Amino acid sequence: MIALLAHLSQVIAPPVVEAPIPTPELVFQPILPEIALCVAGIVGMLYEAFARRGTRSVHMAIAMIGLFAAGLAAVRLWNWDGVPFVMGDTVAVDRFSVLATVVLVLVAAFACIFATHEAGRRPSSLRGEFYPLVLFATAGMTLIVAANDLIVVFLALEILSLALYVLTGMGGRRSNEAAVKYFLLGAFSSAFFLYGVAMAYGATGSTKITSIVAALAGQTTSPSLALLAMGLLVIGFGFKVSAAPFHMWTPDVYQGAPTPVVAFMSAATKVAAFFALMRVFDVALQPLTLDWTPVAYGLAVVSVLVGALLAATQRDVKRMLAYSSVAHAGFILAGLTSANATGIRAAMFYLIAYSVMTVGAFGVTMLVATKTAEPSSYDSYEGLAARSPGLAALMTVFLLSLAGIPPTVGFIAKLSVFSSAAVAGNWPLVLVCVLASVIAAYAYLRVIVRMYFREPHGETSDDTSLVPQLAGLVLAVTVVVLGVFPRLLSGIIERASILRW
Amino acid sequence: MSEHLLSVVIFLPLLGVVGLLMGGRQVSDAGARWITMMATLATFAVSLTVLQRFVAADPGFQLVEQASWLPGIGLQYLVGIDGISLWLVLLTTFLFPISVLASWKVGTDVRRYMIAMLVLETAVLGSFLALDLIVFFIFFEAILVPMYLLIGGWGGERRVYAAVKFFVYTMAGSAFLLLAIIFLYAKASGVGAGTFDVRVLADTAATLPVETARWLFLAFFVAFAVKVPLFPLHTWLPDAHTEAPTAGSVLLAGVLLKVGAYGLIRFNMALFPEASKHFAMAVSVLAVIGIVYGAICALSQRDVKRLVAYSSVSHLGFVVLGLFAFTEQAVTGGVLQMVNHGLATGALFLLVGMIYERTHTRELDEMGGLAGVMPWLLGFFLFAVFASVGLPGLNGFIGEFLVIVGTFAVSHWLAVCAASAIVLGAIYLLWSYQRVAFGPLRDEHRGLPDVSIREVALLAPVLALLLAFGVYPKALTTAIDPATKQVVERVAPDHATSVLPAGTEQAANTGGGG
Amino acid sequence: MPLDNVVFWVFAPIAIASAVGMLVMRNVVHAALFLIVNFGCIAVMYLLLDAPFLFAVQIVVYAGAIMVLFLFVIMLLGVDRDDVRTERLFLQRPLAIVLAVGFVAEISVAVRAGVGFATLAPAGFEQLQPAGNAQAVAEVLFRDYFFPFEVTSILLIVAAIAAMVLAQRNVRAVTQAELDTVADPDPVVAP
Amino acid sequence: MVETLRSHDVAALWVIPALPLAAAFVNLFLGKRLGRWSGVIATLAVIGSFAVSVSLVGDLLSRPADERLALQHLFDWISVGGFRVGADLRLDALSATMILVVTGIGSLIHLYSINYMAHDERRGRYFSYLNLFVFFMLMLVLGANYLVLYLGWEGVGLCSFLLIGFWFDKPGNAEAAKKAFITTRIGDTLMLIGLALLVFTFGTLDFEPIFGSAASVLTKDSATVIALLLFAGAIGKSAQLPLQVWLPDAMAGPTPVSALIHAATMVTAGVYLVIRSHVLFEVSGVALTVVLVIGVATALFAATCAIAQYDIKRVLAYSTISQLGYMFIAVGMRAYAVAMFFLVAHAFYKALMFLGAGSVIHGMDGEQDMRSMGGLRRAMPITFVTFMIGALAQAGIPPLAGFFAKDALLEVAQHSGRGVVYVLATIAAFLTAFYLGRMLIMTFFGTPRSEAAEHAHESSPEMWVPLAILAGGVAIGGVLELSPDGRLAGYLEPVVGVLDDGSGLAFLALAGIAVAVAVVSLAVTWWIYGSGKVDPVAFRARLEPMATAAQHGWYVDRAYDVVFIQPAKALARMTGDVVDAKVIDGAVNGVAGLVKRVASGGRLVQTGFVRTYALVLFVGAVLVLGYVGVRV
Amino acid sequence: MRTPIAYFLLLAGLLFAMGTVGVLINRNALRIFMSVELQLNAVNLTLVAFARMHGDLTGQVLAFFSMVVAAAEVVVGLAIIVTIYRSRRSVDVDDVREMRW
Repeated sequence: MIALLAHLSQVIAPPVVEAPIPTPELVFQPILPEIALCVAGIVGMLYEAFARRGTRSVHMAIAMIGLFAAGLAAVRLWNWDGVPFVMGDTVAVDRFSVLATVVLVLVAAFACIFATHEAGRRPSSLRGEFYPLVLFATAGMTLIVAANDLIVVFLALEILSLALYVLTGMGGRRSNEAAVKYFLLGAFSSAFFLYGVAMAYGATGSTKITSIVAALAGQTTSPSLALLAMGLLVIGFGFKVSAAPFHMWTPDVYQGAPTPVVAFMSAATKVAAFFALMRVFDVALQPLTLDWTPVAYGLAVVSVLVGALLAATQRDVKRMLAYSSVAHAGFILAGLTSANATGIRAAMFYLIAYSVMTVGAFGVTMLVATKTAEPSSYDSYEGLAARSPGLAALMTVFLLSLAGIPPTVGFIAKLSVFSSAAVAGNWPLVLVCVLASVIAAYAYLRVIVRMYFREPHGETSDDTSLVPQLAGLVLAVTVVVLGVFPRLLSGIIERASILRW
Repeated sequence: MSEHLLSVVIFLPLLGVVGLLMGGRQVSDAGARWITMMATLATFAVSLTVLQRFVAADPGFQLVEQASWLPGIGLQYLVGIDGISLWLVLLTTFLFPISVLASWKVGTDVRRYMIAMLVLETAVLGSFLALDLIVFFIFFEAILVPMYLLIGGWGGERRVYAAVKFFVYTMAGSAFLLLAIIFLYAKASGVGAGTFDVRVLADTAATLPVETARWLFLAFFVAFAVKVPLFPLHTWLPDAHTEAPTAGSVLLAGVLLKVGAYGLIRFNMALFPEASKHFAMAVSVLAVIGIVYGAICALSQRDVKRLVAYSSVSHLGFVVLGLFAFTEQAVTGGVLQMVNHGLATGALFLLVGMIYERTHTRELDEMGGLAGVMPWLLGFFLFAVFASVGLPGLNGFIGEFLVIVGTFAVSHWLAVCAASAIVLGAIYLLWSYQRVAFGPLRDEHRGLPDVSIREVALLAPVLALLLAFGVYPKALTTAIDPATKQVVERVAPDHATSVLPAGTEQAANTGGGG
Repeated sequence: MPLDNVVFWVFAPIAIASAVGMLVMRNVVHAALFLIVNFGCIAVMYLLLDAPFLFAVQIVVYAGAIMVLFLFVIMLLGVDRDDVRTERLFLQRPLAIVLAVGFVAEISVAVRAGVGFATLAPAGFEQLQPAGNAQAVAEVLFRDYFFPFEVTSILLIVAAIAAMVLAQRNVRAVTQAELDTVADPDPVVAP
Repeated sequence: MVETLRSHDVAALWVIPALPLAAAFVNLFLGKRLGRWSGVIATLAVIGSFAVSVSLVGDLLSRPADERLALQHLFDWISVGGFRVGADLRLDALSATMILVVTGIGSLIHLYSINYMAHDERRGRYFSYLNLFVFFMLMLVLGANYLVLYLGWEGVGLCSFLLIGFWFDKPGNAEAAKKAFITTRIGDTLMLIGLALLVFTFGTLDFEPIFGSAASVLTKDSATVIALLLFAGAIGKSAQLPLQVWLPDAMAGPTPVSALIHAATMVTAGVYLVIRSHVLFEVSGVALTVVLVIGVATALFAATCAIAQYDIKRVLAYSTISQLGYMFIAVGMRAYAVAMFFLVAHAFYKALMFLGAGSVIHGMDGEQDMRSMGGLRRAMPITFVTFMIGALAQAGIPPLAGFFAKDALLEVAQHSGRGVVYVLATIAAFLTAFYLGRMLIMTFFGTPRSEAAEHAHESSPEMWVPLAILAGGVAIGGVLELSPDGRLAGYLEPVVGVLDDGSGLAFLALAGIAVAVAVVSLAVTWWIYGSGKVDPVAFRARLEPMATAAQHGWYVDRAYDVVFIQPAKALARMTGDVVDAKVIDGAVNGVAGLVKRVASGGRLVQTGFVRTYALVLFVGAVLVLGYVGVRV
Repeated sequence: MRTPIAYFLLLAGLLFAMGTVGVLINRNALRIFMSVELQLNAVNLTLVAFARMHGDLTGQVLAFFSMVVAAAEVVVGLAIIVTIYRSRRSVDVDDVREMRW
């Protein structure tokens, strides 16, 4: 608060030159999205605090306005021609981050829609703070993808983590368990991350991505500390993107957390963390490319195998999707092993595709078998097609896309990732990935089998209300349309994949 | 329309899907049937215009459509048709209305069933027409889903097992395909602009080191061998066939298996001629094993559908044998055999389905004497049986004969072994026919109705073609020949592209009929 | 032997010992106290490294605020009795130790290669901060790092909200309610 | 030796096969409605094509000898990369002879069938199959290349299958039908390989270029291979050793069918094939010897079997096999004209006897066992007389056609210095006369041995008129031919070339011997079966177990069953139920199972203990940093 | 000063490792959390040491930030632990394993 007021004062009164500490001139437009989100968050918080009986619609409205504003602000940055780095060179302004911001905002919006519905059904499940927290988390994410300074990356990471810990714990008993696991492991891993930041600083005497790359490129410093930093940062990022073996938290958290929250975090966290990872590794550690690509390689192999294999044995949809998200992290890493523009584009495409599918999948999951004790267990999906064909159809689209079956966007995503890895000559990796995707396909197939080929048993009923199904439909259509006309997306990515440094 | 003819053919069925979806729950079952029927018939009509605009003499691709799709990786929408794909496309568009008619009796989730059918048609047509490897792969993979739903949703007792087996087995195969495609692409982008255009990649592949090309060949081969299916990768087929609904079996045998064989000739041979020659003997041996093995397995089956399924294994062995003999006669025979097998086995499955609808059993032991109660149905059945036994004058014969003749030039012994299957084929098919049609009639089968008008309507065209293509196969070969000639000359420029001994061309041309 | 060396060699062992103590103490309160000791030692290290400002902050924030908060929670929950310290997980402790050793080894290898065990810090660090360490830190903080500083404000807001949300009683009510509906799938078993 | 004929096109050739085909379709689809008329239509169709044939043959014979070749090119059947096979018809002396036999005897048998099948409600099917058979048979003999020939070849097989199994509700019949088709199919497949070999060597399947260039293109060995492969087809179709097993069972079909298909026409297709491709056989030479040996063996073998039969139709069946053996003997000796003459004569008298037997069976209400017949000559005189003529003809009693045929054959054997063949053939002739006599006596002489035999009645005119006509043909048939270089030989000369006439015993001497043999053997039969001085049953008992063995065709069937069929079935069961299900599919499922097991193993790492997770995380961390440490 | 920077770094590394061990072997959520704090302190020490090595103050500022973060984390963490204690009457993380496999 204080800090905010402080800089508000600075906004009002431009800093005087003979101030004891000269403040650099400020350009606010690039951080307008974050500001919008935070303001909306604070407003929401105040509303929750002071409105006696706060209604969700108001919360929803506030959140939507904030998200919309943020999105708008981000889009207006698309053709930014000002200084590339602002806020004392701690924030980069480029289309890379703009694209990410837009995606994150959209994901958040969908999450809010689902959450509003969920909460409407079970008032106890999600409380008013959900919206501010999502907004702050989004702010952290948009910040992390734009950060040009490792410390900002770290802070943003913490913002989104804290918010997510709380969101995870917002549900019932299981969500508490999820929260505590997520928190303890998260804190643990962020310690590694911070250690990495420290090592990076030790190696280069700075934490600014641009100066790090300059320093490393200049070879003035010993690479060994930088390598150490790289290793530790990998651990931190690996945890966030849930790449094996840093993925252990994922299944439990995804299963335990409230579904809308999972929908949000599964997509948004991956996008944010991966975009940040790309910036850090492809820019800051670019001189060490030959050193970190093998690591990504190894993580990719482990992730796809673990994700696919374990997904194939699950009996709970949310858990299965969790493992599949591990596998997908592996695929994305596979794309990054090529460490070139194509790889980055492929990874970006994959991330966006993945967020569409996974948000949709979790959205549907939220609606299935709402009355039962174990809504997300496979049993609840038996005969879904007969019970409520609409949901079954949506789920099928998302699952097929996750499995990478044409003509869904999932296929195009896998294709571009694989081909980039292949062009880079990482053969064994591509082979492993392809085989893993077959196994993963089997995993998704098990759900489809239950939805279509089994008789519904018991008196399970699904929530087939319009709004969430509509949202799901939009996502499903996106999945297919992007699968048939990938240019719509790849064209944008083409122009967004240039990192400034 | 005209310049996008092929796209129209491919995507017309989807129009029906749109219709069914738009209609939503309001569409009655009957309505769904009719919409689907119309869509498939329209597709057939359009494909006929393709036939009419097709220039038989031109060996290259015709009616090509090209559009950049995903420039980032040089992916483009590229379709075209040549003599090889022409008849397969027509076979597809022809069999689909018939299958729809055959599934008129389907009562559960008619809409979903029909949607699956239409999607399937688009996928199959697409894979026959695609000239861009990825576009092909997309359609190739897209086949899986609707077929999977058809088997798993409307199949027999062990349908789920069969469906999953079918899906995973085929997908595992195509994984290698994708891998190889990507590798090829990587190499191509190393040379020039990255592309998946078969015609371009063919040149790229030529620059590859021999070893690499052979590995790629194998990767492609596995995918297609699973689909064909070639011994020993065939075990998914009997299960799928047995459990699938009638229309499913018809399309599986009539069309889907052809995609594999088509892939072999269109991609394996076009892209890796050297490797194709290098592996030709091995593949041919596998094919012959498949021919004999399938026949022997068929001998021991008690379930009619399983029996026909194994006979498919045997017959498609002929196809592969022909393709890899690299003599013009054999390859043309192989392609011919694809079409003919599609028709003959399709007819068989239709008839088996009708018998099943009446007797509610597929067990040979539980039938017998049916020729007495339904003479016409069993008459048609016999007709189809003899067509696939390879009786001269019916379409099964020409293909087999050409394959054997063509293989003779390469290896006498392979040809002889393959020929032995002709006897076996006669044995198991006649044996099964005898057990279905002859002998004493079982009491529970008394008074079963003979063929209905609908059934005659859907059988007649197929049977007519069985006869027509047997009497005048030239109708097909004139279009097929130039294309295969090109393939053969590409693969084996040095090696005799025709079985004819040098100098006898003249005699051959003037001799006939004086 | 110069003074700072002496100080280092006195306090480093204490730091390590207190850390060990924190690990081995049966009672969580004792563990917390040992941790405070450890923090104190680290504060001294800051002093050695010419960071008096951080020395102060360390004492105030960590030893003062954070650890007090810990103790407060311990008392609040009344979990200040001895912990059960039997290990139920197979190979957990040996693996932990071994891995930790490996970790240290790796760090030291890297440090040796990157910094060298003998290299001394450059002299003249004081010249950088004429107006005193705090002033200097403040300059860096508000000139180069004012934006992260703003960001921390958001972080604190989030923390505040988090505390509010989690501390609300009705969360528990909900969990209680769900405790009745959701049956515990199966009792905990040691693998 | 074959001077190439100058050919001319004949537009009407296609009519000959087309008529029966059309009738077949009419009967197939309208059979039920036509009722009795179906038979009439069928018969008219065949008679029609007979008429056309006669006119065309007349036209052909009106031309000079070296122009007696009529061709008609209907359309290109196959045309792939220079390899071209037309749907071509060819009429020359050889095929002329055949089509006359086929359509001529065919129409008589059709006529006969009208009444014979009168009471069967599926007669529409019957006649359409019968017509279809005539069509295919005509294609077989009219084909101008091996593929068209093969078309007919397989087609007649199909019709024989359909007609043997016509009364399919009796399981045995279906079995026999299948057996017939598959057994012949074995030969056919070998023949198909032969065709492939022909294409491979000649690049065409047309008769003209092949025979024209055979001598120059073929080596002796390749000629042998091709010839033997073709002969294999002939063996199957003509029921020669070792594929003779199907013909006796084929008697399950309606008797007219046996008469037309399994006596007069289809089974002689083998002989036709060999004669048609005699050029190839001659280039080889060895092949001809093989033909000769097989012929002799079969003639003797089948004769012995015929002696022991009780079922009248089985006697005829074995005698047919034996007679076909004779024809192959002739062919093997390059006496093609003789073979053809034998073929024609045999067609007449064997059809006659079959129809006669049919009339007997008809009169006996379906009884076929000769033991319950006897004394029928009073009940059915016409049948008796005609049947007798046929039997005597085959036994070789002058001046009936059979005599001249057999005599010519023996003469050739003798003159060409093939003493062994002559002797064996003579022995076979003795046996022939013996079983014919036995059959005659058991059927028509003595006293009725059953109810049915006493109340047997003469058949109606529709049935005996054909008998009469055929009998006439047999009687005057000999006039066609008074010596090996007679008329028919003259006609055939352009096609099959002249027979180089050796020297040996005089014609009359040979004839005398032949007749003597026949008469003696008939006398013996009379002594055994007719005179009553010998008890046939005891006599047979003395010959056991030979007699029973002979009755069962020397157990060849059972041998095949044990040696081939049962092992094959076992193999099939093994492959289908064990290899495919367990081994190959087992491997597939095994892989899947393995993956599953691995996965469920890995699943256990997810213990739910947060500290385990932390540990795993730390392991990963140490590994990554370890890699870094290596890199440093 | 004469103490080689490496000593501080190694000390930090050692403490970090001990913190890690603490996380791994403790069942009490609070202890685990304390161990995490120990890790963070080790990192701070590293930062300050590097600051000294490079002779600029950024490192100290970073350390300052990390303290702020630590504080925030503690707030949230303790709150979560409190909730878990409420629903389970225990802070033993080994009891928290409803979800597994």
